Amino acid sequence: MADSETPLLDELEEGPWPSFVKEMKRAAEKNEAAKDLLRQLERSYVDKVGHWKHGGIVGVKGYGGGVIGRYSDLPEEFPAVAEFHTMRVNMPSGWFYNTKKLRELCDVWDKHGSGLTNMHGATGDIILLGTSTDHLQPCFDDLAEIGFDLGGSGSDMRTPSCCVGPGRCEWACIDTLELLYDLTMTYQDQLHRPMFPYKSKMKISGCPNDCVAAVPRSDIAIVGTWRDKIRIDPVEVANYANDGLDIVQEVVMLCPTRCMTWDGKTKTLTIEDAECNRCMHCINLMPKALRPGVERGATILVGGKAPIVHGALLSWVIVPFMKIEPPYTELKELLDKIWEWWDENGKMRERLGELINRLGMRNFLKAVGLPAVPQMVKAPRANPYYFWDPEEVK
Amino acid sequence: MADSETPLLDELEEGPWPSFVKEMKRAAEKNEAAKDLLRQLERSYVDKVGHWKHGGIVGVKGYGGGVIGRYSDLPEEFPAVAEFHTMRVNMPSGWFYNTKKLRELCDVWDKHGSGLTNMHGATGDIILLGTSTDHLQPCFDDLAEIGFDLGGSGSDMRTPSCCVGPGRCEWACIDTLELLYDLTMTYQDQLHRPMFPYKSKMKISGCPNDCVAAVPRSDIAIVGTWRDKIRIDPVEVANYANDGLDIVQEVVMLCPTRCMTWDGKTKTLTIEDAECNRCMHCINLMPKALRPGVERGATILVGGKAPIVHGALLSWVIVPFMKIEPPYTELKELLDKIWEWWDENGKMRERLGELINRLGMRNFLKAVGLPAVPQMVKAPRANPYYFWDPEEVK
Amino acid sequence: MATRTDFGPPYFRDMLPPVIQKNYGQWKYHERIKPGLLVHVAESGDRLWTVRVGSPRLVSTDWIREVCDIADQFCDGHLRFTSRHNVEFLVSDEAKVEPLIAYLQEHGYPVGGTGHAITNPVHTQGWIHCHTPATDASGIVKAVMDELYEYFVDWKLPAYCRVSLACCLNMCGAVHCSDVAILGIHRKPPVINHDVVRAKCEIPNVIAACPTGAIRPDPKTKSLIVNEEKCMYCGNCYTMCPGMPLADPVGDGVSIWVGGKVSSARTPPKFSRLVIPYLPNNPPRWPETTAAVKNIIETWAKHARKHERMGEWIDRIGWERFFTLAGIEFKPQLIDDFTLAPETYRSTPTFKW
Amino acid sequence: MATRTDFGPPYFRDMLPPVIQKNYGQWKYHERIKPGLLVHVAESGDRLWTVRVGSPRLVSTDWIREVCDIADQFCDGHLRFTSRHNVEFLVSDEAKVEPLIAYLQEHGYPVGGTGHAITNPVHTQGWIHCHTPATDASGIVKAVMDELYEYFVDWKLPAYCRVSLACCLNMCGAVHCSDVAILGIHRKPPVINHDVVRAKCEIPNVIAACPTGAIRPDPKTKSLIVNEEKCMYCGNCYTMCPGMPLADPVGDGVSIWVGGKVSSARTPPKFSRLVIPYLPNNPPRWPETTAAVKNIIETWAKHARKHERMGEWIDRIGWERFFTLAGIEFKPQLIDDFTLAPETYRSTPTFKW
Ligand code: SRM
Ligand code: SRM
Ligand code: SRM
Ligand code: SRM
Ligand code: SF4
Ligand code: SF4
Ligand code: SF4
Ligand code: SF4
Ligand code: SF4
Ligand code: SF4
Ligand code: SF4
Ligand code: SF4
Repeated sequence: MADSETPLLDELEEGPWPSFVKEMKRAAEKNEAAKDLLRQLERSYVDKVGHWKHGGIVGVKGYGGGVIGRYSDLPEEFPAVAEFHTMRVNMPSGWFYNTKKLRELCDVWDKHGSGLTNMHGATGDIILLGTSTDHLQPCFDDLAEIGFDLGGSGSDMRTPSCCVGPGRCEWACIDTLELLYDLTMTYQDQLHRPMFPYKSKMKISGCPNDCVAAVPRSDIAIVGTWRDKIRIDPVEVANYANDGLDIVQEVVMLCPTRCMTWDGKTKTLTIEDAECNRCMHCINLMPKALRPGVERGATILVGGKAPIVHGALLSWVIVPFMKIEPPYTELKELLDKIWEWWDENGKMRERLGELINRLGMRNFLKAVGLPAVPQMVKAPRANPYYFWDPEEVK
Repeated sequence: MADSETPLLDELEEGPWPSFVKEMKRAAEKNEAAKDLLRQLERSYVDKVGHWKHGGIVGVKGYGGGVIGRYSDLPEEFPAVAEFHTMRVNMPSGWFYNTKKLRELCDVWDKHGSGLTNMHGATGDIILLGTSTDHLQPCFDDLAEIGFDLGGSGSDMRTPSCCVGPGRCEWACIDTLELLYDLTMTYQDQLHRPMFPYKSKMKISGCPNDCVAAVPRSDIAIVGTWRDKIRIDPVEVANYANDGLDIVQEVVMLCPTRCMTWDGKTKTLTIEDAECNRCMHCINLMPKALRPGVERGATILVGGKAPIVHGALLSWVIVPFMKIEPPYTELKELLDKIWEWWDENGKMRERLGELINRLGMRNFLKAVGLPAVPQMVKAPRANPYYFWDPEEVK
Repeated sequence: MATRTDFGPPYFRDMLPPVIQKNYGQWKYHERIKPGLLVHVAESGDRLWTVRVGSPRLVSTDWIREVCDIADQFCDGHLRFTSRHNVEFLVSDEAKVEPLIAYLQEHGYPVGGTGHAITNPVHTQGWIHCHTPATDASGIVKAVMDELYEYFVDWKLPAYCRVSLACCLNMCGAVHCSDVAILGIHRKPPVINHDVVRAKCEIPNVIAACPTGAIRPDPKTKSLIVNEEKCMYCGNCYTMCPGMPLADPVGDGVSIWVGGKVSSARTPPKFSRLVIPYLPNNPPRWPETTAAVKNIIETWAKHARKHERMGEWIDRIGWERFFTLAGIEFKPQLIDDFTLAPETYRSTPTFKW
Repeated sequence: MATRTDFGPPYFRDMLPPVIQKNYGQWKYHERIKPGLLVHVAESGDRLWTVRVGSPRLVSTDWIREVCDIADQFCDGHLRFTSRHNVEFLVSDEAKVEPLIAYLQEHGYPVGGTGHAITNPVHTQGWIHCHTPATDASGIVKAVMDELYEYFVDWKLPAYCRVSLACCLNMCGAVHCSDVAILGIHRKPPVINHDVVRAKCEIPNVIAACPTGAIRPDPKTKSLIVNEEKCMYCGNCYTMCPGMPLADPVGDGVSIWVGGKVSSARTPPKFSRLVIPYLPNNPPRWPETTAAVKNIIETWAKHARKHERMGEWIDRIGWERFFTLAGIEFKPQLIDDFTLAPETYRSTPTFKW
């Protein structure tokens, strides 16, 4: 170890959690860029600052996004990462793979890039981490060959993502995987060619557990839900109780609407369904006994984002319930109207949620043709500063 | 009735609730201004708009506030209310009166004004409703004679008020009445001579029940509380239970911190005092059995106000606990610092709470020398936009 | 005679009845004997009975003298007013309590307002004395209290219920934290009188007064222009400048707000929230307003649990359920779009249908 | 060859194992057999076992191939990744489940991350690939997960616990709704390179980018001036303009945020909130940061009730109690002073000592 070029990073090979340093070293065995990346990172560990230059615009033919340009600020010392661009590759719905496809991907990346990847990026893409400018187009062409297209970057629709949904989850109230694929294909142009005021993210979760973090992490969140009653299998409820689940403490008392009652003697659970807000908690605890209803669809929420510029936002309900069935016409018409309004009114680097805040939810709803309903708010306004259409004042 | 000049108002003489119209008519029997007020009000009931002109500055010698100038916009029709100014008279602490004082007051007002009053105004003053400009000074002089001074108006300290406190309430953790009197006397200058950026209100409640609405309605709210344990009389607790109080449903389950347990068999109530937030609920329900602790003082909150200009605010905790004992030095030093900072930094018509919002709570606390403590916030910040003193960054 | 100034209010101790003088700060507990009647018991064993009566607040000196007569007869000349403008007769002789109550009831004084009741609505001047009202104050309060009378004199409610009224957005009635608030509103932008503006107003101050930045200088007229799209009729410009009146018989009216509270009992203070953005000014009895207030209170009374204030009840059932139970239509104006608006939007698919 | 574009991602159905193809959308229930092992049962009675393993996320193609080998051996070539970057082996043959787990454990793959565990921290690029980081990403995550390993592979926690990391305020790790968030921060204003600003930056856009309005044009230098009093080091100007770097070995470091959540189970999503405003960058193992995270999680684990997420626990006990229990000093930076600040202030005398 004493002679190691990367003594600090070497320490991170220890410990039970799998080590990214080991991965870098593995790649470095075959690839100069990976080796210089490791060395530059060690330098950052010493200097306590990053060593990448600001930005840099690179890309592939016909696309405006999908590649993040990156240049070392120490190119003399680490020449193999002088250019070290990332390609964002659109993953399949639900991150399902067969090993054949994955191996093909590895082959392409070993041919053109550093051999390092993120499986996956925080938005959901396959991140191919580090290649040079002249490899971008050939790499893209080879990816196309094996059926992998690029994802989004810049001021475009970003690669949307979804939870595993009907692929493996009994609670999926909508077909997250198919919807994701359909929307991705419908909006290829928006995905590949930055044309919006800023990025626009979409995420699809099959139920309010929101396993893909749609509400906090996307401008447009589609979250499955149902309108009718929770389906109860009374025998299985009793089984859970017999198996030691404390139905009162763990279920009834944690139900946010307190709409459940438990009869300990008869081991009967009753749900006052009209008061249930479908939070999933009871279902989560007793998947064998309770199930979402059968009249299914989705709640649409918009505006979620990270802090830049005016503070982080969680998405807000704008459609309490929408049926989600192919060809998804109602949904797509709404998406089109939303983007159109944003595109027309948004300032540069103004996300949808910030624009709604600037121009007012009321104006947004009017523009996209949605009625005001109480489900949109936690509470009505507390300030008396509201507007009237002169037409109304007669 | 058919011949009445005020057919609309006459309808408000009916019904079980005492009628202000009757009162106006009573005054009108003796007083022309009261009569014209009634007639002008009837006109407003027909026109559905008020008939007073905008503002008008009038006053008494040596004072900048205490009188609200008012002029009819129909002086030809209602000449007796052409001038109809209001005098705000500072009430005694807790609105306690003996009949002698009240009769003296009535005599003065019959001599100089309309004979109509508000007992009391929303800030707490005795409102003498309607006199002419030339009566203002004589009226004030006669009031002085019987020991009534004016209250506040304009950009001054407004007439502070307090709950009945130790006068009649077993829960008063501070001497609201005496403190109010002392502060009123100490700050006579601030009360009578507008010198601030805008109005400044102070209200004092003896406990968190806040019977004088200090938290929402004053820039500076002083609310009694305690630091030690709720005093329990176990026998009386059991008595309440025996008398039919459902201790579990009505007390334990409504305790916001759920820090109480009830042993139904032994009829014993236990409070985990460290977790109690002193909300008063259990004490309110069992005054004979539970009492505030003995280590008493007040929480100081600032910033409360109505919506103008930037929206209504509730006051915010800035001192979780302060001993409140004569001569109230610590409190007065704080008040002085607060007003000084506001006076120096506030824009015209900027209330204290709005200034704190504009310049930041952090700056306010620093300026008045208060340490940051978690009791000040419901929750820490969710946004990462915070500042460092260059001194700290080394 | 040189004018005496800054001598302050009468000293309250001079006003206290002997039983309070003696037991000042030494009260031990109280009981609510029946609506309108409290007894406070001192450590010494002394007792003080309080009889509370509703007042119209706008009263004549004759009324004050009448009340003084009663206090002389039953209370050795001692009484007080409350923070909500009721009168409290302070009785130290048990024998006088029931006669006092009988006398009051006979003479039309509403005895009540204590405990789980509706007490006197805090309210404001309205057309009686103010220059900025969008509605009257005393008139609506009278009409509403005639309807709610039974809830003042009796204990029929699950918890405290504070009704308040303010006749314009200045909210002198401090309605912003009331169980039910009645608030006068304008719905038309100011009609500018340029001559008055030029003569009487400080242009920069008027511009600064507008919360939405709707006002800008008009160099041509040397006066002001209001961007009507941005004006939400708060009247703040008129407060600063007589040249910008907003009052209008068609535009003006009343809005209804619910769920606020002041005390920290159980839950912290809460703001009232808009549920009906507009009802017409319909004097003398404002039937739409009284009906709306009554409906809201009775809906709450029917559904809330014991000790559950209006806002606590709504927090438990959810606002969406409030609207269905109260049968109130949800209007676009209810959705906030002022500075803290995002805090009111719902960021979860969990709500009730 | 004409470049093919806009053909989209591989169709997911081609990737699904036969048991999913057959039972797509027909799952009935699942069971958590043990940490890292789920079984999903279809209406048809078919079963699908999932074995979840932690991944360092930053992986080589060799690692992917290795994982593929395992999937070939035990899962007929089928696997998936999760929304938090774990690998899931999809097993349709019960007989292969235990051998798979044994194989994985033997080869150093952490089996776990399901149920009441800490799962893989969502994180970002850091010094590996980004131009705006205030700290590294993969390094801290590795150091933290080494410490928290037992909570990944076992069920020792009261509820779900999501740890996330972002290396700058852009928050690519979307840490803003995490039970525990580690966020890189700068603490020094940008150091302006006027030549670069002049050459490469669109001045109005840079000015508009500053959330606090701290930047103004400098006509003298034809560049920009930053009002350092107003700068809170967000780095947004640097994103827009390479002439304004903020990175600094002394200024940069890490902040800790707690109590956020994403799911709507029981309670709606919540933002994470600042509890430690600064810890130094101390590579390679960031001992202050790992200790702080561990302390917070273990304090929660010790005091929370079953199913109570970090934020739900804190909401129950109150933030003031969180600070005493966790032994964390409350710093002035924790008090909000950005646009929604008043919503975070306490407007009641009810709190705990
Ligand atoms: C690669 C990735 C982090 C990762 O390691 O996974 C990433 C990396 C960058 N993000 Fe991000 N973001 C990534 C997911 C996110 C997410 C998470 C998500 O999508 O769920 C967020 C928060 C959600 C959101 O968008 O609000 C996110 C919020 C940002 C922001 C702030 C946006 C905002 O409105 O607040 C910026 C700044 C910007 O756009 O100028 C940003 C900017 C960037 C840039 C392009 C840096 C820049 O300033 O130009 C980073 C490039 C790093 C590099 O060199 O590789 N990134 N970024 C993620 C994309 C991978 C993928 O495609 O799968
Ligand atoms: C008389 C009274 C209403 C009543 O009928 O009781 C009253 C009447 C007026 N208030 Fe008030 N306010 C009265 C208590 C209040 C309260 C309640 C309180 O003090 O607890 C408030 C809300 C609390 C607060 O101050 O935030 C209140 C908030 C306002 C405001 C808005 C202030 C704000 O910052 O939001 C204004 C507008 C202004 O100051 O320009 C205002 C302005 C006015 C003016 C002076 C009208 C004006 O625009 O200049 C009114 C004069 C009416 C008149 O002609 O008699 N009045 N005003 C109350 C004073 C009586 C007294 O001294 O006892
Ligand atoms: C007389 C008065 C104080 C004064 O200095 O004038 C007063 C007197 C008492 N209040 Fe109060 N409160 C008085 C205004 C208030 C206010 C202020 C307001 O309404 O504007 C509040 C805050 C109301 C709110 O939250 O919106 C108030 C919230 C309380 C509470 C908490 C109620 C709750 O559960 O939220 C209690 C405790 C209780 O009664 O259970 C209380 C309790 C009491 C007690 C029992 C205190 C005592 O031991 O003497 C007194 C008799 C209460 C009753 O009416 O049954 N008092 N009380 C005020 C009478 C007003 C009136 O005429 O109706
Ligand atoms: C595989 C995955 C979806 C995917 O498409 O990739 C997934 C899968 C499942 N989730 Fe999830 N969740 C997944 C990310 C999430 C996320 C997103 C995140 O963490 O970024 C959340 C929101 C977390 C939050 O609130 O901060 C999430 C909140 C839940 C919840 C609600 C937990 C709660 O009480 O707050 C449940 C219900 C439960 O398990 O009780 C749930 C339940 C489930 C179930 C039981 C659903 C099912 O019937 O199959 C799955 C196994 C859970 C387990 O880990 O024990 N899943 N789940 C994700 C695995 C991530 C990982 O590798 O750890
Ligand atoms: S979001 Fe709901 S449907 Fe989707 S994987 Fe999670 S629990 Fe299943
Ligand atoms: S889904 Fe949630 S709200 Fe509905 S019954 Fe279950 S726990 Fe209660
Ligand atoms: S605020 Fe407290 S001390 Fe004052 S009267 Fe009300 S209950 Fe009594
Ligand atoms: S005062 Fe409030 S918090 Fe304390 S024990 Fe009583 S009900 Fe609980
Ligand atoms: S609320 Fe408005 S109209 Fe009513 S008295 Fe106050 S300032 Fe005047
Ligand atoms: S009424 Fe209010 S919003 Fe309209 S112009 Fe005047 S100050 Fe501005
Ligand atoms: S969080 Fe900041 S530093 Fe980290 S990858 Fe995202 S943009 Fe880059
Ligand atoms: S770092 Fe942020 S706050 Fe500071 S000048 Fe740049 S954009 Fe403004």
